[in-house]
Amino acid sequence: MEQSVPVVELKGITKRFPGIVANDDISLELRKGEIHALLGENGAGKSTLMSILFGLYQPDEGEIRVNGKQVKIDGAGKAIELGIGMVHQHFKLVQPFTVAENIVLGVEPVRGLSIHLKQANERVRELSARYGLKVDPLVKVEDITVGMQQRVEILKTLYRGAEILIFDEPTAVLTVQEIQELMQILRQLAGEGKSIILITHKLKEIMEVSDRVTIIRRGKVVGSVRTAETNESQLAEMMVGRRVSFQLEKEKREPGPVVLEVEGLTVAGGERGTHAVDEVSLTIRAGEILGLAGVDGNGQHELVEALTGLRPALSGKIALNGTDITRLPTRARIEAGISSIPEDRQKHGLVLDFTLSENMILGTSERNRFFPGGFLNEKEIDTYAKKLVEEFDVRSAGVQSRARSLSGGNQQKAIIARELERHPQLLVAVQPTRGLDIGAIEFVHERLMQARSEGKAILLISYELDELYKLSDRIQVISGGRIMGEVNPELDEDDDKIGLMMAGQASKDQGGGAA
Amino acid sequence: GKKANNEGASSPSASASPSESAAPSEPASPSASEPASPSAGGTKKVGMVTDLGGVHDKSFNQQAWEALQKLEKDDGASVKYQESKKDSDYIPFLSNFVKDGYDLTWGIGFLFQEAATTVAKQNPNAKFALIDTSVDLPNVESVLFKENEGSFLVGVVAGLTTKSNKIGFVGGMKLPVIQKFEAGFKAGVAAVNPDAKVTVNYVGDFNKPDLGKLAAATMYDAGNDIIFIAAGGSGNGVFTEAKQRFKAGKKVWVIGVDKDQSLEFGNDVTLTSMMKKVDEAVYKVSKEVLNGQFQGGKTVELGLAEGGVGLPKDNPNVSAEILKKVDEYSQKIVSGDIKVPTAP
Amino acid sequence: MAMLADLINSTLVFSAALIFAALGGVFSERSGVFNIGLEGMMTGGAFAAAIGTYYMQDAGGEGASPWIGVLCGIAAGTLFALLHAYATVSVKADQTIVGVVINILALAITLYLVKFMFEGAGDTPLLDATFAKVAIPGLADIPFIGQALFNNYPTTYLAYVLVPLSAYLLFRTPFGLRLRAVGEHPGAADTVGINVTKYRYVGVLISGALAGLGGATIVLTTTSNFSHNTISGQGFIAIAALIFGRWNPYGVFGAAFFFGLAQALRNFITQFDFAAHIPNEFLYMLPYVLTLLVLAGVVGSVRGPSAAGQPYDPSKR
Amino acid sequence: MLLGGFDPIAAYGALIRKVFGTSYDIGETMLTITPILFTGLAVGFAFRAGVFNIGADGQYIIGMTAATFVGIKIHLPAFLHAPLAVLVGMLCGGLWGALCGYLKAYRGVHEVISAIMLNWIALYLSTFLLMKFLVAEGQQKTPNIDETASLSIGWLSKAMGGARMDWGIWIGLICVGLFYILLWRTKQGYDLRAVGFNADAARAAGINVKTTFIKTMMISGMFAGLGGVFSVLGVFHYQVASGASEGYGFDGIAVALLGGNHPVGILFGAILFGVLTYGSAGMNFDANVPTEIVRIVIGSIIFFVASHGIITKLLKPLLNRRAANKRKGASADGNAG
Ligand SMILES: Nc1ncnc2c1ncn2[C@@H]1O[C@H](COP(=O)(O)OP(=O)(O)OP(=O)(O)O)[C@@H](O)[C@H]1O
Ligand SMILES: Nc1ncnc2c1ncn2[C@@H]1O[C@H](COP(=O)(O)OP(=O)(O)OP(=O)(O)O)[C@@H](O)[C@H]1O
Ligand SMILES: [Mg+2]
Ligand SMILES: [Mg+2]
Repeated sequence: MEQSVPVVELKGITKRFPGIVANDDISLELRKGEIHALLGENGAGKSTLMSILFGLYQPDEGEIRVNGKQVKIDGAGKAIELGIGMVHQHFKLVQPFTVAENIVLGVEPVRGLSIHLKQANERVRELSARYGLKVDPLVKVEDITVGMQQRVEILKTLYRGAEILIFDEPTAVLTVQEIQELMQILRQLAGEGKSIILITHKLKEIMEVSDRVTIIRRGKVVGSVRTAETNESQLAEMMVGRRVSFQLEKEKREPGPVVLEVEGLTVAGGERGTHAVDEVSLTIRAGEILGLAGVDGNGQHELVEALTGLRPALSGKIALNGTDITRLPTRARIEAGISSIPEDRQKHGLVLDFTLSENMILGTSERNRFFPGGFLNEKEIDTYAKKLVEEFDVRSAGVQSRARSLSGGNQQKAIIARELERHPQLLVAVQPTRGLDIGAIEFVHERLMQARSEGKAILLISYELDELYKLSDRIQVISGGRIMGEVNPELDEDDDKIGLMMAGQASKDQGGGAA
Repeated sequence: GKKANNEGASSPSASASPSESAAPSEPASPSASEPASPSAGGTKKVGMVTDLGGVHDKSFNQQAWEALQKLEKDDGASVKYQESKKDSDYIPFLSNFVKDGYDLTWGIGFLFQEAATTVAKQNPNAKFALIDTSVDLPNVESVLFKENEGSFLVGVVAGLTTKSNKIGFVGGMKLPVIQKFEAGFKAGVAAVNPDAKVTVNYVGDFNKPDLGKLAAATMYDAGNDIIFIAAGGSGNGVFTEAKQRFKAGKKVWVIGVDKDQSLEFGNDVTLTSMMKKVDEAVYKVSKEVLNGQFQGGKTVELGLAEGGVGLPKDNPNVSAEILKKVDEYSQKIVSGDIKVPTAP
Repeated sequence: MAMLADLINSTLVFSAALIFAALGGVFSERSGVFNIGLEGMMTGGAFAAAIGTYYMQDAGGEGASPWIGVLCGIAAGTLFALLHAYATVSVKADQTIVGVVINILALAITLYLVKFMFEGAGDTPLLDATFAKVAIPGLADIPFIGQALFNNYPTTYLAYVLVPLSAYLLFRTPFGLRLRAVGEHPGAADTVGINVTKYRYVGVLISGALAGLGGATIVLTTTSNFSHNTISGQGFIAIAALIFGRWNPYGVFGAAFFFGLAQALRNFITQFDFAAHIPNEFLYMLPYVLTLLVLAGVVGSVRGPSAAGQPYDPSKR
Repeated sequence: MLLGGFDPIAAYGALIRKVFGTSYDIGETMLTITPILFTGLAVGFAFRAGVFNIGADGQYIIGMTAATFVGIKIHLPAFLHAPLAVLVGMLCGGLWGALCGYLKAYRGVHEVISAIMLNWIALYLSTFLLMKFLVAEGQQKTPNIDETASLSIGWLSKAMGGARMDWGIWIGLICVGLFYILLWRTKQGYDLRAVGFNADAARAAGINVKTTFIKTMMISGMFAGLGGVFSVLGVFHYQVASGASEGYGFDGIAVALLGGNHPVGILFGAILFGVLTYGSAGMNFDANVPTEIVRIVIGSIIFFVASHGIITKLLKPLLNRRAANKRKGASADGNAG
């Protein structure tokens, strides 16, 4: 990569939020045609910095230059005008709108006074063909997978003719295939002369695709290096400030008796009359982690909801320790020993406006302990919460602070603490490390392995094969609501077989597109 | 929201007002700024408390207030009113006047019975008068009306005027007082035109002109050519519908209530009105108090004989013939030859 | 058959005001702002329509005066909406509270003004120059349909126009797309450069204008004057119609029509002798019970615009 | 006030005199506060579970009607009669609320619509029942309830210069405490708040969201019903068959929101509302200020309380600095994720 003019220069950017300096005198240069990675722990200030560049926040200090000219970006509109596009960490899509409507929103082609929908669809098709971003312009966003939504977000920026693209953790929710596709696309875009800032926690991706890396810790830049001149462990160390072990000790152990037995489970909810979960059978034994691989949107949600009692089974049977629980409500299943770490921690895992204490007893099976005689025992609850917080290193201003005020990683730790402390027979963990930084991931993985050692049965659902391989005793693949087969992570380390199983079905499914 | 209307509806047009509403902003009221003074030697003071309809209800509250204003002008009394906004206001408001040393306090409407009893017992030296309800205490005089008798007469007019032999009655709420109107009216129609059919529709609210209009539209569409209303504010809707039909070239009639409503709605559609002369009663009783002739403990009932109810003086839309019939029946009622029912 | 045509005809008179107000609600809530204040905005509109028409007819403008009244009504509704928008959008006050406040203020202010302007009277004088029914040449002669649909007040025809127009605006134009985006996901709209504040203001102002038009309609077709009880609950029924109609102009039309029909039906029934045997209160309940039954039985759960009710704060995640 | 051309000092003087002038007025002011305190609690309680109870009006009416029936039709010694009437009235109000909750939970009917419809239905149902079973021929109101069902406090009335005093306001105060305890000190309250904040998470935690809605609306309706109960048993001793409600349910919304849906806040909201309302009669009587002015004042106060943002906006720089200082050292690291 030859030295060229910086398209974006951030100089001395400082942004304070009440009680915290999110960005502290940050400077950064983005060159034309470059992929510039931004690395940092949860809460380091990456999103904040990008929000400033995209005009969503105003910096307290510092200046921004685009193409050599100093600019004031006082809104997203201005950023778009300057050719900046951003794919946000949390997608900014209007769920009930179609893909095309989302893409053209704000710059709609018109005929007379009306939106020229046909033209919009056409343009979306063109763009999508050109960059290999497969989407159907006519379906509603609420009906498509996360991977597809991501493509819509990218198309949105391209449609607006962005030359500078910001990707805030684009791969956190993607499958292996999707990530590969995305890397491909990033390279293509850079090749076309577009400049890209990429935020990701995955060092492998950085090494693979970026030209340069800037590392941020606690709001400050700790270094900026050429990717070619560094390696994963150096990056990790710069980011966390200490050595990180990537190795996880998975002790060999004989699985115990069967804990969960699912037989021919069928659950409603698929598109066009199909079943979201179709005749699924699986067993998990004590002390065993069963990994479930698959592209998002292939029945994982529905399967989990059926297991936890949030969605009724059409047919089939679920047994826990030999007892049929198919018709039991959620409450009873919790009592019977099912814990779960939900995929969306803010929506299903926590009551953000409750205190940390209150969240720690959410769904507890020991109601009589915390509510003797139906009345709340605040002391007992606080003591309990404090113990958990300490044990699981949940960082907050105290157990009386609102869950909302915690960082994502700490929110996740709180949920894990709560669910594990319940001493479940079965733990259903969905994407337990989604969006977490390496340090936090390490922690979660250790805890899961520890639960396994304690003889708990764990169903681990993840879109990240690395994680599955690392943790699972067995991996099964789900596609189109059916179990396609099983791989042994010890013997069978090749992605191809599993990829085929995930994709073999996916090619039939118009929505998946992971072929 | 829905309007407060826990009211007596002791008169057909007892339009109730919402708790948010209607209060006197009567900067013109001369008594207003005067300090409270015991009336021992000087000006006599007469007060009144309205029911929820408020002083501008185009009905008995307004009539009573007009009477007091006349009293002020003609007889130099000092007068003042207070508008109730909820049922629980009656007692404190009556008490306000007592405490302020008023010589007479009026309670206007059916629902003052309890309140007046309580306050009159608490203040045996104060004087009270009531419209539409009666309390048997030595310091209270009560005035009642025989609405059924007046309604009978307009029934006669309707029975003789109708061409389609279909007549409507629109009531506010199906309450005994309003049913007195209905009963008298039906009896009057039946007396002169047994073939005519009276359709009854209680709209369920004294405050909903839109319902009144809808009711009227339905009746007129079905061929009724005269509607007698006893529905308070909802009656406005009936008049509106009639006027619009008149403008569109269709002849329909409304019979008004309480006051001569042709004065307000014009002669195009107002056939006649069933008047209830609250104003005269209030003036007369108040005057007696000024003259020191208060008849506490008495209940007067005003019917045709006493001139308390009846048709307006001028009825340009009613033929002389019919008016003659009306007179005949009036005499029969006064003489007792005809007993007008009070319930349908 | 003629009876049925009459029934539909009356229904449309009754429903027109509801349609306007509920349509207003559609715009406001689609932009993400609850509007419990429809009742108050209707009150403001009714008051201004009465006053405007009154002074216009005084000034000799008989023919034009109801239209002036309509304009005044729209203006007054918009004015209250401006207050609503300022508080909810700019200051981010709680939308429900502000709506309740608008209801309290509108009634108190209008009554106060009426008393002030008419020497203490509780209501405005009766208007001579109100709308009259107009038969649409040609269409009105079609048997049944003519009487049912095309022999009505100008405001009813306006409703015929505004419903598809609103639907067009909302679902076919860039304006509508953006407005709905703001109501569903203001963050998404903001990041594509749409001014959330502006669109919410517009949504709320349109709702005020339409609610004001609704209030004006009641005065100019039904009551002929303004008093404290001119608007008594219609704003709330409009909210019900808005939800019942699923925030969709055609749905709103259907819901308002259904409600009007239930009201008309209950009057219609009184024409028959058997009605005398039904306790009156049951007839009064009919429209409400019918609505409830239909909702409970047929319609099922509804989902409004996702972001409705929440002030948009870009710095809040 | 000035704008209206009235002397504000005289007007407020009259207001204060009216409310605090005599023990009679203090008593009557308490009477004005009572019903809106109850409906305010009702609305606020439901809000906590994420339900907008616009139907307190109907629940009030049903509670009142039920209490009237027990008060008139059943004859019992006082120590049983009054409590029974209170209980039945409260339960019926609660059931009316629960019906709304049921329709929301199991039939998916938006609570705002069903509550508006149920308000009207309650009104007419009540009128029907009263007219059919209680009101005598030629009357519009019921006979008085039995003396044994009365909840007026005679000696207190005497002490308060004849003002109508009853148990309502005292039970209302107890309800303020109950509201707090129920919501923040019990298991049910915990569930209810969880549902109110995040129904999805509550469901995932095994809380039965549907029954929580119903229970919430039941309790909310009970509060509103109590308001109606005391208006009959404590104040009037009879009930009027009427065509419209008193509108206390709608004032309750304002009171609840004014009080931030917190019981103590609601109490203060109700007091403010009650004082202004009762006092407005004094302003009206003594200083000739139209009562509309008071409604405008009430509306404006709520407006400014709700829009504290206006003030915040003006003071923003100052506040920011203070907040920053306060939070310094706190290790809250935001809500990443
Ligand atoms: N541990 C719990 N976590 C969350 N919700 C619960 C829990 N236990 C019960 N619930 C819910 O609380 C509500 C009240 O249930 P109920 O009063 O029947 O509980 P309970 O039987 O008294 O509880 P316990 O068995 O702990 O005494 C129901 O919605 C129920 O689903
Ligand atoms: N609007 C806000 N108000 C208050 N604090 C904020 C706000 N936005 C961000 N912060 C805080 O600023 C810090 C930086 O947050 P930011 O989202 O930029 O981190 P990040 O590096 O993107 O983390 P992650 O990897 O978890 O996405 C965090 O402590 C966060 O809590
Ligand atoms: Mg981030
Ligand atoms: Mg973050």
